[in-house]
Amino acid sequence: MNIYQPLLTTVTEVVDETADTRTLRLEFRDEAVRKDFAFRAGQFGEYSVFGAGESTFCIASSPTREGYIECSFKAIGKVTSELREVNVGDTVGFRGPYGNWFPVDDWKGKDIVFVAGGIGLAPVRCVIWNVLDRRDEFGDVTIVYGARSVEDLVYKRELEEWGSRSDVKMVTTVDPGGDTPDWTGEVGYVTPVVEKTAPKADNAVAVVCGPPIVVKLTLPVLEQLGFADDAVFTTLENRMKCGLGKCGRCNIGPVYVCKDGPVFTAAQMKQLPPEF
Amino acid sequence: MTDMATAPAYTGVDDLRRIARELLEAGDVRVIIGYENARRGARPVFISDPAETDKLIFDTRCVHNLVTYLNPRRDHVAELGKIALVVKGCDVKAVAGLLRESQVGRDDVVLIGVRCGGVLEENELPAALALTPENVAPRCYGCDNREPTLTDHLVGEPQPEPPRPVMTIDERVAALDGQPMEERWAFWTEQFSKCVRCYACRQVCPLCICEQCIVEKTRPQWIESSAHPRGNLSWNITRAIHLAGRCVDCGECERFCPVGIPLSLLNRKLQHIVHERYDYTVSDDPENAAPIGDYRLDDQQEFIK
Amino acid sequence: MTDAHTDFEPRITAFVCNWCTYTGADLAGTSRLHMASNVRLIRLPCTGRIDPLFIVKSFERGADGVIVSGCHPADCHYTSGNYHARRRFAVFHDIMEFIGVDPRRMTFSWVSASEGAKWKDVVDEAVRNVRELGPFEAYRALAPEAVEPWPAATSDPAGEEVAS
Amino acid sequence: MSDRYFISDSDLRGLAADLLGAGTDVIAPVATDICQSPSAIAASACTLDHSLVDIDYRALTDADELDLSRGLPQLSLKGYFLPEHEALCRWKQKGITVEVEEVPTEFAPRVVLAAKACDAAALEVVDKVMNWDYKDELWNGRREATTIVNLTCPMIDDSCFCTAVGTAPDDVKGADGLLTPVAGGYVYEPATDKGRALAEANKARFSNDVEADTRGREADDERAASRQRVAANLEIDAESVRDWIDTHFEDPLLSQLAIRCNGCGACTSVCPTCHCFDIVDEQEGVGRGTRRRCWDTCQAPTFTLHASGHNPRDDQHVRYRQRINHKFAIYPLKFGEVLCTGCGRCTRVCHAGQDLVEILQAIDIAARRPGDSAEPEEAAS
Repeated sequence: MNIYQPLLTTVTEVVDETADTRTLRLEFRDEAVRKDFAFRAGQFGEYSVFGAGESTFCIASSPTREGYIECSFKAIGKVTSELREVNVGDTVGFRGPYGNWFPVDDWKGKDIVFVAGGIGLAPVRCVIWNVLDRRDEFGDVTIVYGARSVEDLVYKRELEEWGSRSDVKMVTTVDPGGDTPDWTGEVGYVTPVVEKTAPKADNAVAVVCGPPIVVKLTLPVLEQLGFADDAVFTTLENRMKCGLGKCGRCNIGPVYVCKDGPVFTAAQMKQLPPEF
Repeated sequence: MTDMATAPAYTGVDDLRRIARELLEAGDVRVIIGYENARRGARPVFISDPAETDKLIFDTRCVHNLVTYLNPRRDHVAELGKIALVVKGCDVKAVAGLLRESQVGRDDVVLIGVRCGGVLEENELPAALALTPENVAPRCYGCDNREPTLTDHLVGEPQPEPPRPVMTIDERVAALDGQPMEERWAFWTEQFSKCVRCYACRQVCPLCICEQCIVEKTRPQWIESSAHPRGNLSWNITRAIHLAGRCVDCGECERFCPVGIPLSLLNRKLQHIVHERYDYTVSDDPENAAPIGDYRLDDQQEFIK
Repeated sequence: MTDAHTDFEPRITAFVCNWCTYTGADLAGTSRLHMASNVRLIRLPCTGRIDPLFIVKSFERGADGVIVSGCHPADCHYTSGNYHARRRFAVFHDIMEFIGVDPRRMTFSWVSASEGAKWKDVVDEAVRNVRELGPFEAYRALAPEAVEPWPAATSDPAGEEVAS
Repeated sequence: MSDRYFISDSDLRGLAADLLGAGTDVIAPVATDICQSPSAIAASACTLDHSLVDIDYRALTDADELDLSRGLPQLSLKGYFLPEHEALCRWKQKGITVEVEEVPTEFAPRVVLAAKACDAAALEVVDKVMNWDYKDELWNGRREATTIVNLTCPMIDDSCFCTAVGTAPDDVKGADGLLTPVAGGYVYEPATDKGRALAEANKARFSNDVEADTRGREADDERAASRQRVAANLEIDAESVRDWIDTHFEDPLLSQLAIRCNGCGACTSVCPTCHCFDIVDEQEGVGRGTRRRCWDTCQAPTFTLHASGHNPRDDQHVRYRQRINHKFAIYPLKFGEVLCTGCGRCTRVCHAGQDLVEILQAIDIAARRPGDSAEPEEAAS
């Protein structure tokens, strides 16, 4: 089996997160793979629908939940549109895990702040569960999550669960418009909400994920709050094909996002040439 | 090539440089796109400094159709500002094509026409050669736009007619047409099988102006992107028919093809088809509607049951 | 020539317009006209919607012949779709012939909603032509891998090998 | 230098015949041209007078096809190791599930004769990216199965610059042996075990009779002369070029140098070191298909286009910068080698006049002007 051949998985659960975002739970068909497959929070894979091709997303489930993986995606391209058509029992190909990961083990004893926008919650969700499943190893956990509207919030059941936990500070913000007048969370863009929430930077790390604009605007706010550049983590996304550091399209200057990333610290981001 | 005589100096070069300098000095345009002499022969040059207009040349090596740089997809050229373009009679037809399809406005560009007596097949020569049947670009034979009308300026003296090439493109098309169908299939599939799908033919074509090329559409994937003979056939047929009645026969697709596919035969055949069926000849008159996208109630339909 | 391919059942894709030929084909069916069963019908709003690439794609996927059929001139539901199609297919027909594709593999016709009998004739003639020409092996030979044949025309269309 | 063999003209052809006879594929330069193509009508339909005779690496069907008299093959050897398209796996729909079939990663032995040094060296350069972490079995399988014999190159034209990027016209980098033309035949110098095995397995064709002061010196002289010829074309300091590019990401010089570029991918297709690829699924009939990798080009806007519509390289001069950057800075920084072997094909196929020799000269000059990246002078040629 060459490095480009996918493992086969069976879809065991389909969850519609929003009108255009869907989560699939995938179980490896091969029992040995199911048992041995291991990954770390932040890594990604190449998911494929046979006949449409491969698409790259992070593994959205936690490495602490074994026996399956999950992916969340928006149906906007060729593969994701086809992936949206699959049902429970269908076959999906998977290659991975690829790339680096969030150094969760190094964060023991520290406070953790998660900031996510839109579907950017997918890679963060993986870390959140990873942390919550080992809750007593870490300090305070703060989650600031924003989406365009209430409709666009993903992982709604989990947002509720996190919000109801006493050991998590959960802040959700949207632009409720007129459609959801009973919205009780924060209102507006995620960046000012981070500022307002003002998590303390002392002995803390931050994880920021979302559309480029969310990352771009949030990093300076965290810097202001006193977070050091090497205590702020984010994931970059670029178009990828191989995921293996060969096909040559995901690089930002000398950095191959698929191999040297997708997880970068704010300090590393500052070193990158402006081409992402 | 038997006769390696160099071509006499082009008489319009001084006028060309003067006009270019005046246009830049007056601020009428920001950049002149013309030809220069470089390490490997004649090539396009972009001049924005009036003092550099002396770089401009015109001779039989100036093969390129510079209208390709007017293409609205060329962001990095558009950024330079208003353009004055050096054009031959054949090139002007491509400008007419862009005007016809509302891709540029006539006031967006200044056209400096050069009276042309034909060009060589290749530009990569240290000096301009006099044209001979062996070295002339076959497309120049029978040129019907030696006195372009669409230009803003026209330089140079009237030139002699280009020589008749050893074998004209029409003769080659006729030779192919005279072959049995299986032979034609063998010929074209062999030619297309060489294709490496670099899309140079599309990129240099002054009239390939689609925002998104059909070959880049993935939903559905109409044309397979792997360079196997099957995908290559789809690509090459599609490229050709998308230019039916639009191709100005500048030959750039064939010249840029790194594997030497004789695309001008396909292009010429399509010109014959639209001429025979719809009496259409591509010209530098932007008002002359292209045949595809137009129709007559009494169009031929002998192939329809 | 004819004898050589008697065992061969041509696979033919037909791209038809919704307003005329599709209805005409329906009429042929409800009139119980007996005709060759080698044709798979794909209904489109108008012949003006039929890109020549549909034909190329059909050959790529293993078709031996293609039919394109729509409203007669002056009958187009959208006024002029068939006139545009006529020019497009004239050019396509000629260039394919130049490239070496036998034009008998490509049938173009005008069949109105009332011409069930003409549809039968068009189909029978197309099938006869393609049967004479034999399988389009020359096109299939361009494939990088062997092309899986379509399920035979007579088999159950819900056969388990068929992709959804 | 330790072992040298002599092989005559006729024995070289005989070697090709022996190998073919034994069922080994032999890849070598062959004259190709639409006017000599097997299809009968090509001669009457040939339009490209200037390419009447071209040359390309082909699998020989007959030893007589071997053509050592002409220039640089149109395409490099790349396609024999990273084919224009190749199957990665095949799939078949079975009801609602899918079965996947593996493709072989072992390949039959084959021999490349009379490779250009630039083409063979490119393989060793690309070996790095194919093995820096994950091992590409398809590439490696073909590499292992192939014995490559170079032929000392006399230099093609003034766009050759292999000596400026760390290789040479008589280099054996990436190859297993070297032939150098001398009177009546060639001196053969194996460089690897595979190269020695080729001579040993075909002893009848090779003779050990290479006298150091005659044939040996003739070969040495020929090699030295060709190195000198190429060196006259271009001389740069690859390290300062690398550092300059790395530290001048937004320097206007790079976009000025890209101005003529049409954004066609011809340069990347003909390049022996450009290895970027795409992975696509293609149907073969109904319910069955192949996942393929095929060549792709960084010069196409779709190369980096995100599904969201965002494109990190949305402008042609940015894509051109990527190509220069990848070859002369990114790859050297990451893998210690320049991703270019100076074959000059990109320059020759670019009829718009993008000239890598001139571009490298310009960057070299900029790099030598310390602390300054202002208005570049066009390099004198």
